[in-house]
Amino acid sequence: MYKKNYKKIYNSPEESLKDILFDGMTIMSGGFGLCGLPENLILAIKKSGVTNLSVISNNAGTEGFGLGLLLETRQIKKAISSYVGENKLFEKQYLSGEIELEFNPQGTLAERIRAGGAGIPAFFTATGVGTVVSKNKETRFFNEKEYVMETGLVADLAIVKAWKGDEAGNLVFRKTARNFNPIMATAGKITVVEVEELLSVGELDPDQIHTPGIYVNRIIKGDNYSKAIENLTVREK
Amino acid sequence: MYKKNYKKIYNSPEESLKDILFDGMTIMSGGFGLCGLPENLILAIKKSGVTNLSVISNNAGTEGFGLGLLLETRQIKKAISSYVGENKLFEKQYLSGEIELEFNPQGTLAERIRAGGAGIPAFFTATGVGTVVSKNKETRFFNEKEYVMETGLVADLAIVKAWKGDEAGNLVFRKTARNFNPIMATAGKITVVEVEELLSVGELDPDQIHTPGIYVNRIIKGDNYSKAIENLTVREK
Amino acid sequence: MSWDREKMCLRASKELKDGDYVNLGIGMPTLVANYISQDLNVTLQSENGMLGMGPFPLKGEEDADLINAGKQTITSLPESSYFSSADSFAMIRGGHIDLSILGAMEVSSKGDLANWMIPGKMVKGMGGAMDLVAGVKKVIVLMDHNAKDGSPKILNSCSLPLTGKEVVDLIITNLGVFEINNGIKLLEYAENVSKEEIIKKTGAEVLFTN
Amino acid sequence: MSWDREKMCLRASKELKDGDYVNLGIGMPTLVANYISQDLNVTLQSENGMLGMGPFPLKGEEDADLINAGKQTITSLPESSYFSSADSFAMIRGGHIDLSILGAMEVSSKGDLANWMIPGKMVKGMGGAMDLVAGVKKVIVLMDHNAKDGSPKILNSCSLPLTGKEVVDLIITNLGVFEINNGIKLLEYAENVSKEEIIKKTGAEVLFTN
Repeated sequence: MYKKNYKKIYNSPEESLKDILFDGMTIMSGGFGLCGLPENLILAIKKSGVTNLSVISNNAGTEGFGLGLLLETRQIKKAISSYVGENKLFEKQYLSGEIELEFNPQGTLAERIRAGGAGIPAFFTATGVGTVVSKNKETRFFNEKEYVMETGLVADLAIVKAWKGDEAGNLVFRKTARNFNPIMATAGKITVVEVEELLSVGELDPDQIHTPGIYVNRIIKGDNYSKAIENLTVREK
Repeated sequence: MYKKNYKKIYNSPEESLKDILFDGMTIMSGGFGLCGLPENLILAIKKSGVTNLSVISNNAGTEGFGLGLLLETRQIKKAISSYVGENKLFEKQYLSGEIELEFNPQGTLAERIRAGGAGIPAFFTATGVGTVVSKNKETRFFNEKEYVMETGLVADLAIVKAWKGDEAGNLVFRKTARNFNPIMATAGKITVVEVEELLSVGELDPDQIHTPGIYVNRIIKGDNYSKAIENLTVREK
Repeated sequence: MSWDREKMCLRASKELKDGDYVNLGIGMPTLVANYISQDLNVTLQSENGMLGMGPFPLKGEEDADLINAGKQTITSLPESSYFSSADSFAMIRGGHIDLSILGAMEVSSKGDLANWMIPGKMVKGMGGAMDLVAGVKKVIVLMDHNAKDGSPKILNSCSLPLTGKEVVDLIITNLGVFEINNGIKLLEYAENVSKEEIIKKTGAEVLFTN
Repeated sequence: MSWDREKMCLRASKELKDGDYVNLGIGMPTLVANYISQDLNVTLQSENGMLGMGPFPLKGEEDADLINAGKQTITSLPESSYFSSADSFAMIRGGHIDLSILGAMEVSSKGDLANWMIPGKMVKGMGGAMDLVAGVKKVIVLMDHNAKDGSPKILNSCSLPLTGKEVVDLIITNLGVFEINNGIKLLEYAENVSKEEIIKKTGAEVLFTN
């Protein structure tokens, strides 16, 4: 009998977050567009009313979906993203000065998060050299090519959506819903995960785990996934 | 019918290497100790007689196994490794000045290889600060902690051992035989892989591929794996 | 006359070689996929974390967990693989993608590219474009030769904020194919396009060898 | 009297807390695994790429693809996961491992650690030790209080090349348990060990509060 208690399973999104949210905190949220979003955890953050959030996420959701929900309630003070073009409400709040925005190239954003989780405070990349992105940043030549120094990113909380997870916190993602989720899982001081299927240990193949349980502090089984499609495109037979 | 020709499959280790070996080249070799070694490719390199090699590998093999084979024939000029304690022949050649040695902390070695493959020329790490490892290297404080700058590593050739691979070069590794193999696959100007099982495309689950085929230039089915155990340790029932 | 969109895409598809790994940008570049020769083995990368992108799904077969970088529903192929955003951009930044085809607002004769923001208008963000132009081995711009108001998009220097500096290798427009290599050189005329038309419609000096 | 190896390992095991992720070094630290209370949920990491390390295999059940960082054959557990060396050290460097227990040749009163080379002797390499001491949240040294020739291993400053600077939090020896925090403080005496014996056998000033 295998009866270790990992103490990672929570019964609801609200319960999994209630003692760790605070005004002014930094939250990383997985997802690309509306794909692979921690829908239930975002809803719980909305309900909590926590405010002045700095949010690190590739996109800002759309109106009524994803982080768009936290824009409606004006809970976001600052966003670090690579693309927010799908959200008119974001545009409005940005132009009126209600919200602060830091654009990172998508690969630089991903690598900053990966570096934050991996204990690397800074790295050099060619991305953004000669553009506004490298303005006021250190640049340096390696092998006669110019690179800009970028820093690692960590957050007070990372919210992550996985496909399957087990009691030990081991995670598996599905298709392109993987995106930023596994790296954000490594860069949260606390990482809370929602999964579609919650399994017992031993049900996942150890060779096939995308995120080892060490990165997961809390896990819930999510419900009622809307899995909205932003840009439905089909072909004729 | 799915009939793309990836032109990656070679019939023998010798054939897969013959037009890409040259004296003085840098070769990365996967494996940790004797676990996950590209045994057939190492043998083919030995047979080729190519010499003055710089070899990047966590260990130097043992006598008669792994890179130890290339020490016997004095094909190695320089090694970048984290630990070579298992090999007396290495010790002898090092003390007699026949071979040059650069020690890297194991995690720094792994990250340098990952950085090389990921287009990152340099990064900062706390590993080795205040030791000989950081001597003559730039150090810098981030958030009041000191870090040393390390550079990315690439090689003319990476030789890799995987468990399963398909015609498109997608790879899956087995247990702790994974180790340095997937990162080295990304850091070779040319990457040649040997697998225990060579599959058709579609036989691997796209969610479960450890190394996408883009990193694999050539692939062979390996034979006669010795899979030697360096330190057999058992428990009583 | 000049080339229509279909001919531009067809011409762009001729830049793909057997065995290439290719990233196609949003908009017209995405359409290039439809013109790739069946004889070529070309693998499409999508920077949100996929290699081996298949066609759009049939109606009713779409999967919300399977989208491309333009957030369009797509399908997989037998050789597909999925990976994280960090692994995807390690692939891009590390120079493993052979070719990227992108749209542009402006390109300079030095290969500077501007395609992500217009000052004074809402900034949507650069997404993965800066990483692609900095990391991919060969960068091709596929665009109309002139803006809607007729102003040239190929210039001595870009007036808009850059996406990348000295990154473009080739420009394919409705007027022809241009190489960037110490200045802009015409490689190929579109149908019924004259040297004079190109000179008139280009904001930078063009080298003609034929 | 003092503690024998078994008692030292037992004492070291008491530093493990429920839910801890732990890396045990080669040699005596590896043995600590045998003393972990069954009531605790402790997960062992092996830096060659495994989380959830199980016991050594039964004879005949060994698997050449499944070894620990000491190259010993091991087994997996239901919750195990495997990953690459880069991912393993990202875990270590990123501060995700709670505790590391290692052997040492010398430890200084500032927490400097020397355990990887002796000048003039063959250098085997530091392996993962430098990464572990730099990255793991809490570093415990488990070692004999004195070298075989009787010389002290706890010193004002190390004479051997360092593995890490100001990295050790706690030292467990056959004579007792010592905390490093602005100097060395005795936390606990081993059986029948006196203050005088510790003073005599230690090469640095020790603060005693009892």
